[in-house]
Amino acid sequence: MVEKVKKLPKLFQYFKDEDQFAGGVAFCAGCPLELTLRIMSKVLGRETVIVGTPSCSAPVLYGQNIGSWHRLPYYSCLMTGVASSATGLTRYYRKAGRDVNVVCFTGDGCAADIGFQTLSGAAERNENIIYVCYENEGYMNTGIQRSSTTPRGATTSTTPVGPAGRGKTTPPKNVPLIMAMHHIPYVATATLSNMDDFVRKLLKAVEKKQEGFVYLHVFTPCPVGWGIESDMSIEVCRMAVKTNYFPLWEAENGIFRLTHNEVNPEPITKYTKLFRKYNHLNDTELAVAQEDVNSNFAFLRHLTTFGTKDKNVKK
Amino acid sequence: MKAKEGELKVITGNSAAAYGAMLCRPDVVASYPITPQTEVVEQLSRFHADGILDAEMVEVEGENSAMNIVAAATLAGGRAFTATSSWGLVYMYDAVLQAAGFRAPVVMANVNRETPGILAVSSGQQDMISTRDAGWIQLIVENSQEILDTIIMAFRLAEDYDIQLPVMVNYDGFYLSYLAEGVRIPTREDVDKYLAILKTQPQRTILNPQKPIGAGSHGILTEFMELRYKHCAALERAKKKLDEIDCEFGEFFGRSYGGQIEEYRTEDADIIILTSGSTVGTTRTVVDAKRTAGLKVGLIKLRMFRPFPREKLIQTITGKKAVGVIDRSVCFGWNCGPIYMELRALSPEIGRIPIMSFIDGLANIDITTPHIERAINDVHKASKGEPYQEVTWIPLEEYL
Amino acid sequence: MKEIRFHGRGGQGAVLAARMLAIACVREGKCVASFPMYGFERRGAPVVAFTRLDDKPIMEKTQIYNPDCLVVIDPDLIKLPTLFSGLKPDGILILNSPRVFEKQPNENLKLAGIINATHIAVEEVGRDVPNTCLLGAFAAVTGWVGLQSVISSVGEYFSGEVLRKNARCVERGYNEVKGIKWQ
Amino acid sequence: MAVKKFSSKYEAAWSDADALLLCLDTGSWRTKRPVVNKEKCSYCGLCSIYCPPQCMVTKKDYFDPNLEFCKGCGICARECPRSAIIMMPEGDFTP
Repeated sequence: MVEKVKKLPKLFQYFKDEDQFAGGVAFCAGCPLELTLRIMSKVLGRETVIVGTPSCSAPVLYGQNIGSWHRLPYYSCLMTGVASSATGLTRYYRKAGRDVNVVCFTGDGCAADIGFQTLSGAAERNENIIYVCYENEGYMNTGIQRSSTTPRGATTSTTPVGPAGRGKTTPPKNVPLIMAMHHIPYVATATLSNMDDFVRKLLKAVEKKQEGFVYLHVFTPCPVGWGIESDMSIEVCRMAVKTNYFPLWEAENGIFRLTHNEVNPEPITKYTKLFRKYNHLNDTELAVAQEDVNSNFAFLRHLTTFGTKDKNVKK
Repeated sequence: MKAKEGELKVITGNSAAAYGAMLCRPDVVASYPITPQTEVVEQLSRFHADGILDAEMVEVEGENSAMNIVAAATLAGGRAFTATSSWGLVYMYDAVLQAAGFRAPVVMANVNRETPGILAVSSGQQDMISTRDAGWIQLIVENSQEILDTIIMAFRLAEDYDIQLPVMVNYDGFYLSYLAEGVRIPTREDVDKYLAILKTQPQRTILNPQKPIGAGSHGILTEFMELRYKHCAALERAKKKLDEIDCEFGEFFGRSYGGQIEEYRTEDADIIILTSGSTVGTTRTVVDAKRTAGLKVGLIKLRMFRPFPREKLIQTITGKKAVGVIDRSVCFGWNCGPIYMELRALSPEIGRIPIMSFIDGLANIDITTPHIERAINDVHKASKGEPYQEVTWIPLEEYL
Repeated sequence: MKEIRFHGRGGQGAVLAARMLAIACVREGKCVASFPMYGFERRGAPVVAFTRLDDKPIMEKTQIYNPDCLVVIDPDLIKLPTLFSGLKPDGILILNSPRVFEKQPNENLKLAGIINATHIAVEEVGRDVPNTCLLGAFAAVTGWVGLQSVISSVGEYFSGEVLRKNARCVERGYNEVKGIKWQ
Repeated sequence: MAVKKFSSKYEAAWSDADALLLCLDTGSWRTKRPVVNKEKCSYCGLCSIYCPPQCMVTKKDYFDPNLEFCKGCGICARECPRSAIIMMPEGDFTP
């Protein structure tokens, strides 16, 4: 007989609302995106409007004719208009004297690529918006094409591997760092294996959105697109953190801080072997991948050493 | 009850647009500068800085964002205004379509400027034509006073419970945008009174965080068609509604513009010139001169381009001997003017009379008195049974 | 209806002058319509502006091809080959120039008002902004608008010391313009 | 032609969860079923936290999947620190 835990983890206390989604919605089995959304709906509460786009989340977030898959107020945009539409909403609610969490929810394809201009514009204007990007390193809904956050070496349907192709040739854009350079009050990365960290950052986001633009970059691997077994997606998140491939950090008022410190990071191969998108990488290419991780992390670590407030951060 | 006369100010068309918008007390204004519209943005920012305009001003990073912002603000329950021109309209094209499909009651001033392919910082209605099938209500105006008045009426029309559609108020760039005229500025209180009727109407559906409701649901199958049907039906209703609104406006402010179309000396006319925008003003003087010379010519000013005022046009034109249409844009693939093309679609009702297309005024070319005289003379000859040329590019013919 | 064509260069205030004149006329109960014609707004580039005045509403929206009067803000523009094109018989010219000329430059030109507006502007305002001075000269030579109306229209754009200086320019233009008549 | 009756009361594309909350029968997607060993379950809640459809239901002192919606992804079994959940083929259960 095992000893029973008396109390559920503290995490459960953060859930101030019920899951706002119907029990059965159209996400692939094992998709962390579904988990991201359901947790968000529990943590953010009802004074929330989600602004989203055509993407993997659309078949769930969008209604279908008069029916809806969830009980969250929702505004469906085109991919070019997420942060701008959210601006329209948040400005009007402000004018009407209402405190509403206007939450953009998009993939990296929208945030980093086609919707990047409006994201950057809204951040520069420091709109009171929480922008959550679920990072799955490609255009998953249209069938796994590369995006500007697809990592070097990864295979996608537009960067296939063959006699003349070795996957994507350029390193990814670091969107959360770019957003931090907009001098906004809060930027953070998160992933689902570290759920406490994610939920704490969501709550922080609600608080910091009063000061202006908040950007959360949530690592959300795609089981289908990356070739992950459906039960392994949380483990992939975990290993991304443990290898420092996806370090967890935040920048509050310009002060960079690691929210999770990996004392003995695992080699990148422990991460890359978990799924198929890197199967073709040879030792040289894996060494490059390891170097990419090392240099990115060193750069981030350097940022955390400043420790002084960015005086440019908007109020 | 009558409105006060209002202060007479000498202002440009752009400034008149800004005054019109300001007087309607928008909640959100988002607009990106572009020649020849820039003065609208500047003037609104000035109003805001002077404390006259209590709106959320969004200094956007592009037109696409401007349109998304104003559309979302109206769907959240607010009143919103934007202004653009030419490539700006093109850059917001996806959002323009979305605003219409969402039935967002946005009001936008579009300062007409040439668009496709050949870069031209000059007047032309081609930008407006590129969005004629976007599902918007499109109005075209003639002078600065009408710009101001029509923007007020546009809010009245867009937000009407029976309509709920975005309205684009078009005026010629350069010829009207920079035209300074004496304009009566209504008082804010009177504009409030004029728009107060909207508050008596049922609340339109809005995105309210307390309600589990989503804007922009996926429409599928017959439900999708149902929404399209409702959109088209609302556009049909907008025609009569504009006439009513124009009458209300006239009764209250003492100025009215005829609603969908304005007829000028058409009643006993044998031949008709149909045109729009700044050209109408000049055409009036030519019609007067021709009348003095004994020619029975009348003028129809097209104020509403979408929805197309087919019933009004059929009613006015039926029985006339010939019609000439002066367009400041072209209809690609038909080699004629767009308004002409649309009028031709009414041929079965109007009867077999000569209908002629005159293309003029592209890229700032001045539609001069001699150009209009030439068009009237050609239509007159055609009305007498002489052979005629269907499409005439007036400035090129003169040149060649 | 009177039709006036302004010729200047970007930055000299031709557009503003046309608009001030329009305001002055509205103050006297006249109807006006005024607009410039340019594409890109660039300092130094030639600018044309049009103003129409009438007792009844003005319908024409075209450029002015047969002006009753030309107002030339830049002295150099007198050399413009097309300057006098379309000038009506009994045409009037208001010219900013340090030199008075005797020879009739165009057969339709019957009256010229010449004033060294640049010099006056530099003296009064301290900068080369000859437009308000030329409006004073315009009022004196044409008689189509009163001096006080012009001064009051300048008040729409300036206040305080700058207004006072510009009002001086208008007055000096009105008083010091030299009229030349031809048969 | 005039349409007499509309299926939606809205003029535009509004979805309304009060009027119609849609739901998929995702339970039928499952090829494997999580089976919880109540004795081994320590009631730590990790299966519930990581379950993408959030369908691990709190019982008295253990968790149990709501099979109506469970897609059978197996994350609960993978993440359970006590290995108290095993995935069994649906075919093993008689209908």
